[in-house]
Amino acid sequence: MPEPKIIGFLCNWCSYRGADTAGMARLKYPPNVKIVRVPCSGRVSPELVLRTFREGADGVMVLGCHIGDCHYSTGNHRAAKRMPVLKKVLEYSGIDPERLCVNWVSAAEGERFAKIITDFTETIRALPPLTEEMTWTKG
Amino acid sequence: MTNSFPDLEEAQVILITGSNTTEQHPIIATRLIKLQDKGAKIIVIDPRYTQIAQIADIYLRQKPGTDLAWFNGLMHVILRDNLANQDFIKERTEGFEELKAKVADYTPERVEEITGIPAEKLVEVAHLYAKAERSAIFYCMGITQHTTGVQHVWQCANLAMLTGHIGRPGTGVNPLRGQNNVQGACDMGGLPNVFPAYQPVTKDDAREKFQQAWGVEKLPAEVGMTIMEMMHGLENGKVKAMWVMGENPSLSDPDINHVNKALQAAEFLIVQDVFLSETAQLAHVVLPAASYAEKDGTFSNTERRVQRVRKAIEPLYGSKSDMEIICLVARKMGARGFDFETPQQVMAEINQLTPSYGGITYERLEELGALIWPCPNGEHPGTPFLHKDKFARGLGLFHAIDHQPPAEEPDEEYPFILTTGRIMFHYHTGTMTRRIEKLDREVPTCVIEINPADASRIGLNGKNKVRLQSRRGELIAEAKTTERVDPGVVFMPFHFVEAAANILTNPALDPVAKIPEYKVCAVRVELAE
Amino acid sequence: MDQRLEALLQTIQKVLPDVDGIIGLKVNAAGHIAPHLFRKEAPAELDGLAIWPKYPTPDTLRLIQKAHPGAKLGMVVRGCEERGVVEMFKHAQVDLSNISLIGLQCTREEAEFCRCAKPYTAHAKLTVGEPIEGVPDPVTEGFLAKTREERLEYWKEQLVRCIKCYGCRNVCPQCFCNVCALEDEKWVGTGWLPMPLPPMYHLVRSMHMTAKCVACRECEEVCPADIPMAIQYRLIAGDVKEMFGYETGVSMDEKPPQLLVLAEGEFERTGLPH
Amino acid sequence: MTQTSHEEVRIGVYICHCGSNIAGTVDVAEVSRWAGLLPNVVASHDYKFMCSSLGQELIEKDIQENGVNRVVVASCSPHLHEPTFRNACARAGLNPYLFEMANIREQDSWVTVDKGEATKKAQALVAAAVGRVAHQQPLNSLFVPINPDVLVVGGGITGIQATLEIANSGRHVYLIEREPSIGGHMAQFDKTFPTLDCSACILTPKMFDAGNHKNVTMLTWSEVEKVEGYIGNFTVTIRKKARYIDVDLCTGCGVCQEKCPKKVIDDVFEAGLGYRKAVYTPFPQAVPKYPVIDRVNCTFFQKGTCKACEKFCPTGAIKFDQADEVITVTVGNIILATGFDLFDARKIPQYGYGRLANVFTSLEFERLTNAAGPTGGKVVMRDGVTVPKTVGIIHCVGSRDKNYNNYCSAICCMQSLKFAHLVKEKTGAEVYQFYIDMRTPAKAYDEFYQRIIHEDVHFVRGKVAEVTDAARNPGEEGKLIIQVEDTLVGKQRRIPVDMVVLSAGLEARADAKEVALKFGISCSADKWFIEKHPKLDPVATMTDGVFVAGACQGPKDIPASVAQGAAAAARVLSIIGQGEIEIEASTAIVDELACVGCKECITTCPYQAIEFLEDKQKAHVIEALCKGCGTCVGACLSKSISLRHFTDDQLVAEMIGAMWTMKQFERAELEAQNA
Amino acid sequence: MEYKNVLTTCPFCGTGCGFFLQVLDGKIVGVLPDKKHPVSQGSLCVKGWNAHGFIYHEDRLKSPLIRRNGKLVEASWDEAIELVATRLGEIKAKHGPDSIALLASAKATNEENYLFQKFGRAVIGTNNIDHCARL
Repeated sequence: MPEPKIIGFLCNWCSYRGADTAGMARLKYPPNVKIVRVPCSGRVSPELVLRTFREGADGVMVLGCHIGDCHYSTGNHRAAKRMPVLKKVLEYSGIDPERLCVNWVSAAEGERFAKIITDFTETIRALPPLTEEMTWTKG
Repeated sequence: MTNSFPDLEEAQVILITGSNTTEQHPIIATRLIKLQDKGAKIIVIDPRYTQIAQIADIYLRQKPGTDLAWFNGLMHVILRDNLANQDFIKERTEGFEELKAKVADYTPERVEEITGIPAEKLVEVAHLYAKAERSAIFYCMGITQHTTGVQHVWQCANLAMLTGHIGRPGTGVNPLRGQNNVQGACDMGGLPNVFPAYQPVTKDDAREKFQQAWGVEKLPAEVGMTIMEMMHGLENGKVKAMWVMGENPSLSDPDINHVNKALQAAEFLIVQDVFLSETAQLAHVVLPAASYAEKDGTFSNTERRVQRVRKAIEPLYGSKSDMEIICLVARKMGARGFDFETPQQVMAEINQLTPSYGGITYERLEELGALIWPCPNGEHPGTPFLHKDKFARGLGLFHAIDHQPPAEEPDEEYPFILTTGRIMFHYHTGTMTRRIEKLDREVPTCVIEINPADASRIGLNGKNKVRLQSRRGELIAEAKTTERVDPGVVFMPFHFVEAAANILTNPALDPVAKIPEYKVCAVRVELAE
Repeated sequence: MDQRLEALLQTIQKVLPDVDGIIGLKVNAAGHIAPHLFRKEAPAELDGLAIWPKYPTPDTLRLIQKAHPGAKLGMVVRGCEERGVVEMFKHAQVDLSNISLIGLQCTREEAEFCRCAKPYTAHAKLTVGEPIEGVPDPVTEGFLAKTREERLEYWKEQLVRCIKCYGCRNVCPQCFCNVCALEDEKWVGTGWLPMPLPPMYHLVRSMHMTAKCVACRECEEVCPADIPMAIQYRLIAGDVKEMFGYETGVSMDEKPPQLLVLAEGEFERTGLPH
Repeated sequence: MTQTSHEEVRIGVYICHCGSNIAGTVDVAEVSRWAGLLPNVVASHDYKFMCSSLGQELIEKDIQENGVNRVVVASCSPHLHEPTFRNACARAGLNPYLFEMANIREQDSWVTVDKGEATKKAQALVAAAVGRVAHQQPLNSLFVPINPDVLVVGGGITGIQATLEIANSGRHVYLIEREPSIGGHMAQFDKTFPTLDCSACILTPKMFDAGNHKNVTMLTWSEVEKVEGYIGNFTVTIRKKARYIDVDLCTGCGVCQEKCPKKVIDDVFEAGLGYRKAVYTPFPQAVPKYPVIDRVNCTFFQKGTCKACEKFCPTGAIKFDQADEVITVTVGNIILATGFDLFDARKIPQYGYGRLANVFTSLEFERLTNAAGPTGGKVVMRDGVTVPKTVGIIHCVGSRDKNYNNYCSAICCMQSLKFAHLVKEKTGAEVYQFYIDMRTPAKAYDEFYQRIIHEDVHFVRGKVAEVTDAARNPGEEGKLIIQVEDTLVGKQRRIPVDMVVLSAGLEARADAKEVALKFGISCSADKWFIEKHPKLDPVATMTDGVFVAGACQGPKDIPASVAQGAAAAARVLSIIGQGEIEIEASTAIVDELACVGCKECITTCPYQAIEFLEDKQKAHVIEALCKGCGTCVGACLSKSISLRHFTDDQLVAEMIGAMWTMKQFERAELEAQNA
Repeated sequence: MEYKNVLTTCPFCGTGCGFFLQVLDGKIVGVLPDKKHPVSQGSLCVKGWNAHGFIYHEDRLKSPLIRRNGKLVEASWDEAIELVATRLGEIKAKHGPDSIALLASAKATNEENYLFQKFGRAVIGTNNIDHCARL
């Protein structure tokens, strides 16, 4: 079984720094997630997430600041409103909504970050590769 | 088409060949696909694994240019397994024995060798098609654009007659006409050998009828030139002047390097079009024509359904409808019989002279929406399916045909078979559709299809540029790798002037219909950079 | 003449003197019906007044208003069309200050055709016909009973037929963007049929219909392949209502929820981790 | 997105070893070799320390000599060295926004066990950066002129300090305070720890200075209603509440207060322990000296008769018909010093505050010990006469308690020690300190602690479970019993006392969220204002031109608050000194051709940075207000709005770079398996 | 202020789908499918939906063009019609009717094709009439 391919969109202020914090603490976690830095989780449009799946990602993460801690005041509120709907769209399309991880990591939460990454990688590992699911049945 | 859409809803088996239906006739395709929900089976036989092939219940992939063989193979199996409709053969056809003898040699195994279609699949299709109560054949240019195009059409007819799948709702042999009014242009006598309604110019009574109606002393009795002959005529000086109404042979005809040379040789070339087409750029006079939205008239679709075109706006930018232009020139030349104000008046004349359109008047079209010809008089409801009780010639004639290879086959120098066609997002030479922003955005330029195995053999990596060469010319285009085509085959759309497929195509013609072999020619494919 | 048509005609004639024109349906040619602007100065046109099949008239309003911003217009609306107009108003696409809505209540037969939960108007002051209760949507309910794997299979069966006509987008009264994300190669691959999986076109469109779809089912009606995509829009509308308490077309001044900050309790209802 | 220039993209890639930090785990040479094969990459190097001057010179040389026009450095986190390398690019004449960083240390070499995997991840991250940088566009920063006037919100010690710093430098300050007088909490205190200075003695002169400074416009009894604009250019709408006093006529003589017949319990300044009149100044040293009429309690306003004050006012300054006045001021910078609220001890019922008479809050105790307070500085029980014989002081009330506030309120330990000292000094009573941990980390603080230990104070380490008057034995009769687990001896103890002082924690102001919203800044979950960086930029906020200082940003004692007030002033003065200021270059931009005017971006923008152009019916970004969060981009369905430096093209290219690499490795692995 | 829908037939393939052209103040602003159409049944393909997209294209020919000194230059309709009539007359007279060939159009209406072949046969006197049915 091939290794899951995962892209994480991390906000610059909290979760990306949380990832740095995990690094500074030398916490080990699986290498599957490749991080793309965005200014705010509110910047992550549903299209961007979907395009990442189209590109062959088995899982996509959107990590932002904890609700109430957004450096852009309420940018992450928008993520917290859009992403659950996107999960529903995936669900209704027959794509496992677990493939989209939406969570919150503060700059201080290196351990939380490493745990979220590890858990999500395991979750995705348990699913078949998305590209395998995304082939036409006919023909 | 022998049949029309509403009656075709009753088909139980639909055999589609040589038609990328979802892209070329999308709305016909989706109507057929929807029949699957009601239990109908779709069979697609095509060298390309197109969308309709993917949707089909059975898909067979033949090597390009081997269609005669699999038709014979199907008929072989039908006869071998006693699935032929003997009553129909007896009552309605002739020439059966010759056919029977001919197809006897075409065992599924032999057909597999020629076509690459697995023998057992061929048998399955033969049974499915023959056993169903109502089976319909659909074909398009993939069948006709061959040097053996007419024979392919005969084969379709053979198959339908052999099983009696003709002359009833949900059956028939249904060619899908490519252009919006190609049916009408033929019906109206836009052909060198016939007057409107296929009345031969060689027949005295036909000529007399038209001479009288048009008030001329003598109409020419010899069959005129086909397009390809006109091009030759221009080159050898027999043709001096040419008037092109809304066509673009500079892009649409095979071997266009040659076509352009011919057009340039014209002493006087008139082109009327909506845009300055590639052909218009060579003209001596260019006449701006109104678009379909700026005029009234009728189109006849592939079902023979005559429908209205309605003027939504006045002609733009000082253009004139083709009708007005023709009348102006004719009157200027002192001709009588061109004093029409409206297309409705023209239709009244057509009603008089064209038996199959006899009852198709604007009044009736306004009331009924559409009429399917033959519709000989004002009371006739139209004819949704043909050949109900007898064929036009009386008995249906079987044609016994052997497999023949295409005019040009791949060799060491030109190892690939090039097959050309259309894509969903453009129409014909792209004169209109490439100027429609939304369509252009979808497919802005020519992309050829090549099998991944071939792609890696020639060192193509992803979406690189390739050079295609044939004995007639060469071009550079983008390539996309896809299993849609077999190894050894490349597909290319012909809409794009910057990579005009017809630079490469072979002008070899079907001897009867004079249709060029667009679907098969030999090319070389290599990396462009 | 059909009773309802007669009643509608009378109502229109009542409104017509006070407006510049009325948007409704008309028999245009050979029995074929389409939207039309009935003008005060051409009352005879009303002989061709029609009520079925329905068309996306909110878009007609938008087109006319763009050219004639101040025009006083009447408009015949069914429940879905009224919701459509309301949502377009919220997105600053139409101005309702000069518009008189004439509500046309749907019949049971029409509601069943549309599997409509709200076949009646709520804002129109003048109405024609008796409002009826919504009808169930067996298609959507049947879909909900499927497992995830079955859903995936189901959509593959459906979507392989999609010929990318953009009809669902074109006909949708809530799709008024100048530039559409569905036409952008960046999001939806272009030029290839059937469209590759994952079905970006339909995924993106489903997302864009969030808190916008007014359940008029025009998209399904124009679909050449009979793809029942409204299933998704309807389910999502249910989720949006549950999570954020938003229903399309209900109130004129409520903003779409995904644009706003989380209100009390909403975060808990999203099911996201804390 | 169209490329502005058609010049060929030439990318230089630089892989940092970071000593062995990276090179010890990642095969840097392989990454460098491999990166050299990526599209548009013309130079690829690995080097020991890219951030060293030699490393930076490598980049500069490639830009200047090898035509490199895009730069990727794979090293540590961009939060560390992005500015370093951007500067290097700029020095070599390359727009700094044509630089991109791949984080292969914090997010790769330090967190990945397997070296092969770490190398592959580095390759994916480098390919992502290479893909992205090809789409990056040069950006130029926008400059806006700075209005040198400053608004300071909050007239506590922090705000006063900030005001004076700025005013003394010659700039004009609007100091706004919602109470009738400036002074804040500090004015309520008696002594300050650890020096035990008299609070009033050190505060009053500063209040006076601020109130009488020629560069200060003081607006007390006033509140900010609306803030518009952006750094350098704020327009602030302020409501001056009606005082019902004509300040031009009032001399502050105090006759009105004397004559006013209406006594009101003063639960603001006196913490409910004392009285004031309906017309009042909160305390005698109030600045300004003018009183206000408390409309709710004024007999005239309530019953229509009285007017005693008016009758006796020697200058006729009483104006019952005065109305609120709304003014606008324009300023370039804003300092928020809105302070804190005290934790409401009633929320912990088991401590008995509000139920048991002799449980006091810390603020009440401050007033008790204050010589100017209701008891004249006598420490007495609620009856006003009895001097307690034993006093229990409970720490961490509402702090370090997951039921209330998780954080440490920073001041309670020292405050409690101060209380212990004052009790001892004034009553000689037995004093018990109930603490969880003793935290005395600032200058001279621990010394103070040591001093109090030696003052015979009892220290009980443990969280108090309950304060009760239910006696279990005669010794407890009439006492308040403090039930606590003494964790040092590991025993439950019941300690009877006469008086309990609850050292209540500090909380953000109850209206902190609304205030934050008004000023476009953010609050943390516990409602403290969020600074730009907790260590390196503690007084700035994410909203340029808006600063925070003092206890509104988090619990603080007086020295820290004063320091922050001064720091904020220094930041503001530095901005004013620049004359104009560079604002965020990564801002949103509307494609007007595509925009359909649906206003979704306007609704969703957290900064009101998008306006609607009525004439064009299009959205438009006010660049100076835009913070570059990109929330609008996430909302715009037609993608008519994009965020510079985080465009869809850039993010997609970055994602594709990473995905492409992962897929390459996957394919190679599959082929290897099949072979 | 005028808004109407004009029913017409799609010009982009042989299927013959029906649609309405939406006309607002004399300008075509869009396409609407015809829900009662017997062929297309309320559907269209992408070409049909965009069939109005080229009508106002700036590339539209704005006047007749005549080649002078090797270049196509604008001319009046009178000039152009005169030239066509004269030259066709001359060539017919000099080289006979069969030296003239006509390409009718699978994109033009029945009426126009009828007139065109009538012109060829009755006015020019040739059967050299074809169109790209085969292409």
